Amino acid sequence: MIATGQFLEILIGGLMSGVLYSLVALGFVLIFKASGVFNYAQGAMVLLAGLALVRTLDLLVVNGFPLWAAIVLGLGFAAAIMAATAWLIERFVIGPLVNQDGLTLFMSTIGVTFIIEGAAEMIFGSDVYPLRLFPTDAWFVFEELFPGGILINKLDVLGALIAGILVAGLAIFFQRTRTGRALRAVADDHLAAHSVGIPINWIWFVVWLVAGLVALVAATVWGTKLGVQFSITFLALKALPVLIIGGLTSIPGAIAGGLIVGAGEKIAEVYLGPSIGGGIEYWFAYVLALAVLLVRPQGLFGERIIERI
Amino acid sequence: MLDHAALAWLLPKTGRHHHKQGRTNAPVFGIETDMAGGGSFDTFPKLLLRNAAQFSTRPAFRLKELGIWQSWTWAQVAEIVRAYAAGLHRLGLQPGDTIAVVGSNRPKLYWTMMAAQTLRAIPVPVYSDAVADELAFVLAHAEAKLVAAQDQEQVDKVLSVSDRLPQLDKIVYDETRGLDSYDHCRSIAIGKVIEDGRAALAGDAALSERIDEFVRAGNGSDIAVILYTSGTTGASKGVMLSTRGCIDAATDTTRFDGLTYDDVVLAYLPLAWVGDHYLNYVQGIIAGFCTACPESSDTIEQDRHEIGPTFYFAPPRGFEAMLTRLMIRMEDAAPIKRRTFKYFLEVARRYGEQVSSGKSVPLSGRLLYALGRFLVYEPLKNVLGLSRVRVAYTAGEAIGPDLFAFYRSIGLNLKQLYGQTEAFLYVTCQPDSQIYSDTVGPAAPNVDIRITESSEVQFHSPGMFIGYFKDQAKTAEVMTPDGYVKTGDAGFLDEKTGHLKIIDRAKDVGKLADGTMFAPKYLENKLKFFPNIREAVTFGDSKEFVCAMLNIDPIAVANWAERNNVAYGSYQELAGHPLVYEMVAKDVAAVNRSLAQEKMLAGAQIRRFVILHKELDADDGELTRTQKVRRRFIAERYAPLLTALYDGSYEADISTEVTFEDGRKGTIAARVKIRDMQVTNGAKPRGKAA
Amino acid sequence: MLYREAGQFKTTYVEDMAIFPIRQDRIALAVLLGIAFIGVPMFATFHIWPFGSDYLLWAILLPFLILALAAIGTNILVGYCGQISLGSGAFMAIGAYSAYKLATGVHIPLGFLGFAISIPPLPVLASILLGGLMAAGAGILFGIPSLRIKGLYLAVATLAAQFFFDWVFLRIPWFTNYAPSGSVNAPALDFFGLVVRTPVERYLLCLLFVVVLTVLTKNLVRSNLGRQWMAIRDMDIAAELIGIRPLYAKLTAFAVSSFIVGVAGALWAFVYLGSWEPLAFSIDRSLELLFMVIIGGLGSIMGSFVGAAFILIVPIMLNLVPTELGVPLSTQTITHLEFIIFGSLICYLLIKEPRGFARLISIGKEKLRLWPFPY
Amino acid sequence: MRAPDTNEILLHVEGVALAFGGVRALRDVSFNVRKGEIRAIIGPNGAGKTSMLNVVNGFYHPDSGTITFKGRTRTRMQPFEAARGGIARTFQNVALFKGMSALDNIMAGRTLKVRRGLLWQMLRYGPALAEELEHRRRVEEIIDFLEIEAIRKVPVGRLPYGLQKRVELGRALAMEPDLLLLDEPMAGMNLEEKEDMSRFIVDVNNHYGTTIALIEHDMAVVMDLSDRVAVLDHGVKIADGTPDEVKKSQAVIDAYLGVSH
Repeated sequence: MIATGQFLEILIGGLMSGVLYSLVALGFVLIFKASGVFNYAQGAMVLLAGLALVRTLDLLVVNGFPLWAAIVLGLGFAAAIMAATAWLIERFVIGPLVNQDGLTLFMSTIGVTFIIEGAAEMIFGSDVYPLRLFPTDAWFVFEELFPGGILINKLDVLGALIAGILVAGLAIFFQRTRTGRALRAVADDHLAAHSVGIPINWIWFVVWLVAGLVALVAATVWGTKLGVQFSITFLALKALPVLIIGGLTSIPGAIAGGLIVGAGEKIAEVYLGPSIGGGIEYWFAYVLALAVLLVRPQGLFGERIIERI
Repeated sequence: MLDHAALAWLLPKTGRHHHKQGRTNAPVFGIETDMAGGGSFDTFPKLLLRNAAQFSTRPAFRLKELGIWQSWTWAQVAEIVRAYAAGLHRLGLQPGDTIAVVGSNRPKLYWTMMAAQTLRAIPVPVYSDAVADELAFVLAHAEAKLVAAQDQEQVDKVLSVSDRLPQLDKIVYDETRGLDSYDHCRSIAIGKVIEDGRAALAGDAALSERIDEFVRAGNGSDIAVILYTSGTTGASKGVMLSTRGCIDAATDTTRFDGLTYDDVVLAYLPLAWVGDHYLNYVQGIIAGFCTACPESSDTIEQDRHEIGPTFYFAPPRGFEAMLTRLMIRMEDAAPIKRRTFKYFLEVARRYGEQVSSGKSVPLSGRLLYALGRFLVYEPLKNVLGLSRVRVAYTAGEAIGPDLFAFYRSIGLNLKQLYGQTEAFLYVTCQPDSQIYSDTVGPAAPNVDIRITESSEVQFHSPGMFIGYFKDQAKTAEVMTPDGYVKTGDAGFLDEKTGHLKIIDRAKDVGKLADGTMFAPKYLENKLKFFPNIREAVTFGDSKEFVCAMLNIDPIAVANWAERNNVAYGSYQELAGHPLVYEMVAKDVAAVNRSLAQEKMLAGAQIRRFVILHKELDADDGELTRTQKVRRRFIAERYAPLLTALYDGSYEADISTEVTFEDGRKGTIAARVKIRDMQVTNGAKPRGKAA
Repeated sequence: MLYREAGQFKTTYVEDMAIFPIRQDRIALAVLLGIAFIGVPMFATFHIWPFGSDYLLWAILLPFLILALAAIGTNILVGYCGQISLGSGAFMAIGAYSAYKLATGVHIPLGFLGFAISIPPLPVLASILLGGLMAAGAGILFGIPSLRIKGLYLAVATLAAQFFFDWVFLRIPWFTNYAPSGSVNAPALDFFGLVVRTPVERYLLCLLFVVVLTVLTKNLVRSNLGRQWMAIRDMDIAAELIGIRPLYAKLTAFAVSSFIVGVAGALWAFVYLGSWEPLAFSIDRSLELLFMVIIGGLGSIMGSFVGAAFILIVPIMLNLVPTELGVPLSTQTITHLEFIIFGSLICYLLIKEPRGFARLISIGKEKLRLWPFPY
Repeated sequence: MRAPDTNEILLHVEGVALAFGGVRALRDVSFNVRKGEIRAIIGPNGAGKTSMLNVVNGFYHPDSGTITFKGRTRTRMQPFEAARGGIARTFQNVALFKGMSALDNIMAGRTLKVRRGLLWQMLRYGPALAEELEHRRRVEEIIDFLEIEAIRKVPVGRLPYGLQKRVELGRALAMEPDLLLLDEPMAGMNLEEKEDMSRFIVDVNNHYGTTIALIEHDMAVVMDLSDRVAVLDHGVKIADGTPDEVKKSQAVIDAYLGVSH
């Protein structure tokens, strides 16, 4: 009985943090679907968004703004920053590289990563900045079932909620809005999008913007969890294996992948960790992804790639 | 000038008369080079053996093939030639037989001549671009028993006329490609002939002895080669040259230019032309230098750049084409580069000649020139592949003064000479110290020149021919009783310099109705000195005034059109373009101005001209194989235009038959415009005279 | 304009296929090697400017040589075979730690089998080379996915290698001989009796490795195998249809690349660092190498050197120049500036000149050869 | 040394069918290629010609049917296996290695002939060097044969289309194949280039005795080139025989000449 309880607790905890991976992964998928760019910079964007937000908050609060106003302004400012970033990237990197092969684009996003990280830290500083947007305490449930009950972080739950809302929002955006539909068109075929009469550059700007906003959301949750700091980029990097597992082109895939990774690495950590020296989380996701690649290159939800000559 | 571009060579001022026997050995660069008059080396086979012994490991031939310069040493060549000779002997080649050689410059073809001479047979090189009929004529007239052809194209050409060649027995060929399926008792790969010969020699001492016997028996009075001249008039004649004449002439010239086994030439001139035979074949054997053969006609520039010849010849049009391309390339260079380039060419124009001829130049001039040498001249010569050239010659026609000056100014030792096949090259040439663009220099030592009252040039020289093959009559026409040769050129000795100035073919020099002297070629050359004018044909003999038919230079004019965005669809359209007429009219005017300066010719200025709708072409018989205009032929062919030129009309319709590369025939019709020109009287010319 | 090639012709394929077919280049190379092998050591031993202190050797030349070597390795995989790798750091680590283990003696207790594998300490040279081989093995292992997956996916596979091995060397004490601090010390650099101690000696040692391996690599990339790699990179389908086996081509690329990177790792640890921690081979190192290759020139040996030099020199300049100008920057600012500069440069080059500085250099050379003509 | 036109069958394709999703590219196609002949497969665009080639050299695996090459029957294999079996191939839209020179592209075609392994090549000494030189010489012969000396060292990316096609042919020849598949060798060429290319194709057949199967949509060029012609239309073979027979065939005239020119 105790074992089960502990297991459930770990599982839920894992799933919840998995949601966070999914959040970042979403950003990847959006960009990849729309522009075929495998965006290494997503993590850096989370960092940038987080820093922008937390630093403005601090500044405003210090200057005696009411918290709610500070939050609204802070979010607004951060959003603006992400918009600017999106525009710059589209204008100066992705735009000029249109029709280049995936590898080149990928490497260019590594370049972008460095620029963003460097700039972000130079402007906003490079320490650890605690962010307190959400409660970080926890509930204890099923106490009558399991002695001591199961611990669930409110933050995780919130994170899950936010993720849910985000996905729903994106779904609506893709289904209902003109740009959204255009994005889907582009994802299928660039020329098609042109023929529909939508400026490709605008599309890409929007994509990067949305990705940026997703990054902002992720930043709020993560910032609260571990404070805004450079190491966030590494966590964000885990979105890569998450994607591989879920499939590069599928939003559900991103979610599922995130959950699998989150739960998997927690469980592995607890049950395997002790025997092989712990810290498994550090690589578990990647090795899992590697395994998936060998079995099912297109990922669990990705569609098959057919080659022609 | 003569029906062939001709070369002249200078003998040391101490030159003896070439008929004298038993001349003393004069070592040149440590090599025994006395092989004249009855000396031990009075034939090419003997010289080849000497080279095999003296320069055994030195390169004799190179050929760019399969991506690298395949090379053969003199020892190897001697062995191959011997085997080849044996092979030909087995194919029935006898002393006195003739063997035709058709193709571009390939070692195997040069070796064919060597092998033939080993057997005391006579090689007869033929122009590889000759059309079947021309080829048939020469092969028939020369009674060629064998033909050595370069490739399938040539073999097919020979086969196509073989029914007209009763004496023709077999064809040997160099490149086997496409010939696999041919009847091999009629045509054999040279490679195979050599192998067979080698095998036979190995197995048959008697044969080996026979070959030696041939070599021993050979002597200076043997006919070395028969060179057919593609005459501007009538059928071509076979010029017979004696071994002794060839060797004497070439010995002196190699000595004069200090050519040694260290030298390298790029053999790209037509095999059948006296120039190639003299420069590359005969001099090569005598000096023992290396003859390099290009990979193909369209890689010559690249190959020249790689090989870096030390001795170079090109006809004026060759140097001109080089300069044109060079200038066009420069047009696309960055502005700074262009300015640097132009500036230093100016510097060169000012100081170049003096610096290279060691005259006194202001220090600033020397410094500038040195700088220019580093920045422009040397790189330029490097890209052109002329860096290592010690002596360069040009001949065949008058060369444009600017052109001539340009190459000399960047430090290329370019000289002019004048001669003809019948002289086995040289009649006159320019000593280093006295170089002018408009003379061909004084009579070469050992050469006597005289000018008849009809102003024809006649000469007597060491290498002069022994007669036309099977044509006593013609020989008699050209040979004077006292043993001089009529050049058929009109010329005069310049008062100031005493150098020979060639005006034109004697028979072409005519008189206008009013009796003023009319020298068409002289005018045509002046016209052709302008980059825009490719060819010019002038008329006027016993007419009231002079008219010209012109060809624009496609490259230069097309480039001009591009830069001034003049739109055109075809050569014909470009040629007819009003702006082009404007441009050309300016050039003609300049010619008139310069003519006005010369008292003899001032009356013969150009009154009217027309730009032809098609390029004059050897395949249409309008030019000779050496790219000289056939004035009479053109006059008939373009009769309508000629009449129009003189009846004062401003347009004329003309339709001409043309031959395409692949031999198909077609006709081009066009309406061409005629343009009037102003005539300058003796007044001071404005601007520079050509 | 400095080139005077007229008259330099090739009479054999060996000449024609030489690494430096142009005489002027050969001369330049000879001079360079002369300086590297004789000039530098002499100056350094007698402390002649700019070798007044050992700074130049320690802080620039030594890391330059080793990282250039690593960059060459990376370039084989990324530049020649077109297989992106974010795991070069890991393979350096493998080289370093394997060499370390081999040099200090391997003991694998197999209690459950009732016995243990023990290898006595090996000589340093052997350790370094075997370290390279270990890396090659790991390379092949992590290269296998490349048979089924293309570029981007592969990046993740190599990332997996990176993070996995980071962890391995951090968390499995066996590799660090149970050193409490997790940091290990290199054995004495004893090569058949002569021990390498001073900076100059270390420099010469690395130079020797670099020169030898560079020549071997160059030979490889201009031989059939090199052409197979490039064929796979340029158009894998066509490559297969002319009989190139993707398995062989890709895995050899992984093996050779990892071997060189591994050797570089061992040198980095033994010769340059002396004592080190897993951090020395983190993902940052991998990205650094990737940058060297992109900036220097994909598919160019020379580029690898240029790239390494550039990546090393920028931070030093960032440190030096402002200080000279009297406005010294904080180390943090410098790091951030580096990030921005490298990042921007990568993007710029990918857009403007995907083949990096090496291409720019060769263009410049062409111009010199054709001077004064544009073409 | 043209290979004698024996009736020996080199390649036999039996009842091959191939479909992509719903699209049926090939329906029960059968034909054979005799040793030493020049065999043409023609048909309007989208007739399934390229699919046919892809099946033959193992790039596509047919849904049904068999391929017998040099007596070995099989249904599926890997492209490089086909190559090793002696099948070379060029592409409709040139598939050269853009980053390499013309020379290196053709040298790459020698891969299957290379004997010395990694270590030897690394040393590039003795036997390895000797082998490399030998391959270079062979390749140079091909370069000479195709008259591309002038562009030997030019990166293929910079070459005009016509020359790229020639280099690609060279790369295929370097494999010394038994069967040479040419996918629209004349596509996108001007008249002169087409004439050159036909000449080369015939010369290859004569000089190396290589069996050639080429596909073209432009009927005119193949007629005087090939010994036998098969006609595909919408994945079905509608005619097969000598050029003259095919020209006469009503089916062809309707299906083919009707649609193009």
